[in-house]
Amino acid sequence: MKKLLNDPGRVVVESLAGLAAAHPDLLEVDLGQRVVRRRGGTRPGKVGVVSGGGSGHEPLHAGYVGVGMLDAACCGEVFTSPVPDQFVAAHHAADGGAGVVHVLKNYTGDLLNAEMAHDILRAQDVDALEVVVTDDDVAVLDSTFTAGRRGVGATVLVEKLVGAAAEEGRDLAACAALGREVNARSRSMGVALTSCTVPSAGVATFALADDEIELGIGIHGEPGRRRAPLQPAHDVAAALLAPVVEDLALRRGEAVVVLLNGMGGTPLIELYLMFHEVRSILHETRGVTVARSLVGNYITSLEMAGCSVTLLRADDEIVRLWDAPVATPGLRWGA
Amino acid sequence: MKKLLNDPGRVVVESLAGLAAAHPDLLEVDLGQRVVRRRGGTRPGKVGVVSGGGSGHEPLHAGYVGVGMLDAACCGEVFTSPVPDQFVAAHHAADGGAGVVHVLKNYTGDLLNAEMAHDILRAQDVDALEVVVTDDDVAVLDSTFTAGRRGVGATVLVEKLVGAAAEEGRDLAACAALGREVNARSRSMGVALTSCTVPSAGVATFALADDEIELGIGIHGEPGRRRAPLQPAHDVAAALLAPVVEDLALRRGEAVVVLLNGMGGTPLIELYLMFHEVRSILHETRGVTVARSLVGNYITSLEMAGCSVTLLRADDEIVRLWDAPVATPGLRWGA
Amino acid sequence: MGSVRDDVADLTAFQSWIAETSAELDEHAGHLTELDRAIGDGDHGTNMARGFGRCAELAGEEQFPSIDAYLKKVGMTLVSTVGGASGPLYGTFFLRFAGPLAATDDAGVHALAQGLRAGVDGIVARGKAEVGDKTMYDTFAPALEAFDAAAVAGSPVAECLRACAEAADSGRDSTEPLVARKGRASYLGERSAGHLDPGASSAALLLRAAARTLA
Amino acid sequence: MGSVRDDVADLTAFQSWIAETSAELDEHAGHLTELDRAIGDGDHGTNMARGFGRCAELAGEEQFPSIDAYLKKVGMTLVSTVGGASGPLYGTFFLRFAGPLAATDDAGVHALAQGLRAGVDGIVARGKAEVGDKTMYDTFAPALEAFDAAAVAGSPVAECLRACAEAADSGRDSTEPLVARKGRASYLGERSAGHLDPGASSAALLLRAAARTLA
Ligand SMILES: Nc1ncnc2c1ncn2[C@@H]1O[C@H](COP(=O)(O)OP(=O)(O)O)[C@@H](O)[C@H]1O
Ligand SMILES: Nc1ncnc2c1ncn2[C@@H]1O[C@H](COP(=O)(O)OP(=O)(O)O)[C@@H](O)[C@H]1O
Ligand SMILES: [Mg+2]
Ligand SMILES: [Mg+2]
Ligand SMILES: [Mg+2]
Ligand SMILES: [Mg+2]
Repeated sequence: MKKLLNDPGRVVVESLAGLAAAHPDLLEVDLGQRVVRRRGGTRPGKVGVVSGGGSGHEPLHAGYVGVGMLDAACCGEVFTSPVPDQFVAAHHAADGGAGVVHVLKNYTGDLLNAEMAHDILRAQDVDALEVVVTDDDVAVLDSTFTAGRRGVGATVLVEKLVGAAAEEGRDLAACAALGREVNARSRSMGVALTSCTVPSAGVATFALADDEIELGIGIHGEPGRRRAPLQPAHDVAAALLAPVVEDLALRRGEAVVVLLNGMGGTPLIELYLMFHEVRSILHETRGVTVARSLVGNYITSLEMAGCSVTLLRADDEIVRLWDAPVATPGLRWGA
Repeated sequence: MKKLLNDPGRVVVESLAGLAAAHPDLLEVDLGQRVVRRRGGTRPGKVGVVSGGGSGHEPLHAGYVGVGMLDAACCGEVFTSPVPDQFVAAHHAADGGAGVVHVLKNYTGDLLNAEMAHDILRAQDVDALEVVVTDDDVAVLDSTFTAGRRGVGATVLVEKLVGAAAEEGRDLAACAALGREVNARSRSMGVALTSCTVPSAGVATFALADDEIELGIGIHGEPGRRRAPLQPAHDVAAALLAPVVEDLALRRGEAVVVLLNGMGGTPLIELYLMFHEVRSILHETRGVTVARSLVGNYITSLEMAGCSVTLLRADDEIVRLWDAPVATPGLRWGA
Repeated sequence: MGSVRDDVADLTAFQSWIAETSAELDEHAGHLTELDRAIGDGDHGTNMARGFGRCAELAGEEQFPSIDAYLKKVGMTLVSTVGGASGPLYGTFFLRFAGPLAATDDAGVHALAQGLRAGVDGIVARGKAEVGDKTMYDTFAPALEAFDAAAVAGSPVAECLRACAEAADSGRDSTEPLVARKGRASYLGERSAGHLDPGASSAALLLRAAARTLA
Repeated sequence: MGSVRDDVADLTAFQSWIAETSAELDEHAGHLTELDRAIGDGDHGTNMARGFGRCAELAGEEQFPSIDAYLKKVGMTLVSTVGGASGPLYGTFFLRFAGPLAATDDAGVHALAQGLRAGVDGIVARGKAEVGDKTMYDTFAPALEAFDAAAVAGSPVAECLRACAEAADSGRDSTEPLVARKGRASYLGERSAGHLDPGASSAALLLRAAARTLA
């Protein structure tokens, strides 16, 4: 394993210490609980927005704490959901008196730990709590034979848009409803060119031959749905888009927000190239317009090479909230 | 070679097409010349700021075109300096009537091509042209036995700060003087954990064993000054910092801007961890304060794993210009 | 058959169970993580070793007034340190296990059977797994049945626990051919077949340790 | 010794030179890039093949009134397509080469010697290299000397070019033990020794092609 770290057991806390030192203007970090909160806390009367999950997906989630996005985030070990105490602490850190929306990704571990946290919060007489679960990954069948679709790229979009709505002063129910709506309008699909190595495991999670790619990859280095031969970017883009466009039932003339997301080890030059392919296919083959886009490493899987495509069916309101100011380490414009 | 691309010969132009599509609000791309210019052009009377170099360092340079940074950039093939025609076209694209500063990195190819471009421009009666050459890499001895120190991380800082000065309305000479001053106050040192593969070459530029790192790496996949065993992040940080701090002759009580830069294949979780180490050493061992910092992939070497540290001796004026608004694909705040 | 006095597990025995499990997890963390790399995300061994490692320290740090107080603390500690899917599941197992033992300082066959059943019910309540889903429940379900069967037949604790551990091993092995329907492995569909489930494997290890320490 | 008429290079011969160089570069691009990977950045072969490939197309696209017009166009094309350090250097070589040939349609020994000298001087004017710096100049310098020596001795073009190409090969080989003092390889310090210089290698290939085509 070749990584810039000291002790595999201390990667998360040492990295959070760096995040805190790099962004003292935006956030504060409780290294004990590994909870990151917006500098100065949640504005009284504003709905709090919280997220949390395993680490290794940076900038998600801690890097999205700041104006216009999250009020607090809690960070589990690498690829391991936070424990209930952390969700509880993040909730309190984000509570400005108007309730808190928890954005969760649909994984058994995340949901079980969050559920226990919510039990604890309810026992503390905290009732103003809403949960939005993202499950946008079309690589996974959403059936009773699986744990349901995984939450991937849509999580970034939900956090941005719900963050903007909360900033505008929408109430708890409205923020939660928006989050669910954004998730329902989003689908994703990813591809890996290489695996990644969990620091505490020390070896790559899976192996790919030099001429193989893995289609339908998630964000935990877990193997995808099928192997395919290495192929031109155009064909990869088409393979990722087809199930996404179909599952969303996108029609000609519709507009989307596109997240062309790098998995961590793929350089920007390739991501922009892939975005060019994705946009061309959407425009020319599908008759779909790109209203807004985001190209870069936004929800990663350590140093995995590869990318994912997330499409969100757009409308004027979504575009307006998208354009609202955001100032976080990982996403920033207008502020 | 495992990359998301179609034809190695078309990587740059296809990636630029993606950049253009992703940031129509910020920039325009001339795909023929591979010149990126600020959307709407340079404000009349503002000094233009131009940069250019080989591709493969994204977001540098094209990703720094926008308000508060570059007016235009030209993009060579991967790791190959642009040709003179491109520098000429970028100059014209950036010319708002108040002259143009060219920010160049100190490499033989970049300087020779730019020189020929400047000959052409002078033949066109263009006189208001200043050149700032960055050469901040302490891994290379600056002697008559080398081509001089390489320009690396300081380039990002020069582009940001000169861009801010130009935006404020400073004249050509003042912008160029600032650029030279910022370069003179900056030093860098890098480390590679893996090599990278130039698309047209198809094989890794160099090979490193699983337990080896390369210290003193540049940004072109060129081998560094020496091999060393893989070591804890703390020791890597110390090894990078020592020559930088010494060459800058930093004294206790001084303040710096820190760029903790990823080489492209190292995830943010490790970069923040490295920043934590760098900052701790600066604070605790050297008595040096971090006034501002930037942690992420800012000047890369394709998918190389590793990082570099750049220190810029700060003062109030530098911090003020640093905080000025910037709105580019690669660097954005306050706008 | 041992004496009545011998045929019970006291607080010290429960503390040994946790210590023994922690030692076993330290030794087999790499293997469990390897299983999790194949059909999951490669953290199960580390998660379990971290959590039980912390639990093993409890006995030296605090005086526990009763078995159930100790087991509750173990459960809470697991919940607070393991994370992932297994944290709440193993945590709940111990939190619920404590319930039926509230009134006793020495857990005999009956108390153990009740505790085990409560713990396993807790896992199902949280995780909603059924037998054949390729989860830790595929280990716990037959193990619980075997314990009960031995208890009903009047076997002493040691024998009940031995039957339980053996059934656990078989349960673990039964997961190999299965296609996962719960947890992370379910994403793999058919490709999850041909691998042991990591949680089923750690559960077998926990119940083996019980057989060695609770009687 | 050939006839006077045979002992000159006309426009067609110069076009063959470029075509031949392009073909050779296509064939050896991988090797040149490999040399550049060892002590540079791994683009030299691609850069050269791209530039000369474009130059080789010129003859079919345009009628050139004279050798010098053609060589100027080759130089400009190289400048506009190669990039890196070698683009301006090879470009300048051809732009300057054209100068002494301005008045002639058939370049004989004297004109070639003058063109070669002007071209090599151009490389030095741009790159400031000295012999021993481990650059393409280590090929060009002895090659030029050998051409001149053969010309002074009254040898025909073919022989001058052969001597030139042979000296070029030796010049290229001389770069292997050298520590680079110019260009990207200089960053490596002592570690640059033990490798052929990529530019010195492409220069030898260019001059070999000249020997095969200009006489
Ligand atoms: N719904 C469930 N019910 C019971 N056990 C489950 C369930 N989901 C997952 N598991 C168990 O959890 C194990 C994985 O644990 P672990 O790797 O620690 O968590 P994660 O999957 O979050 O990384 C699986 O091998 C399986 O035995
Ligand atoms: N100052 C110089 N003078 C002459 N030749 C040089 C000089 N600098 C570099 N070169 C030549 O250029 C070659 C490298 O060319 P190339 O790889 O195309 O450019 P780059 O180094 O910019 O990637 C070197 O092998 C060397 O022969
Ligand atoms: Mg996990
Ligand atoms: Mg180059
Ligand atoms: Mg796991
Ligand atoms: Mg080169």
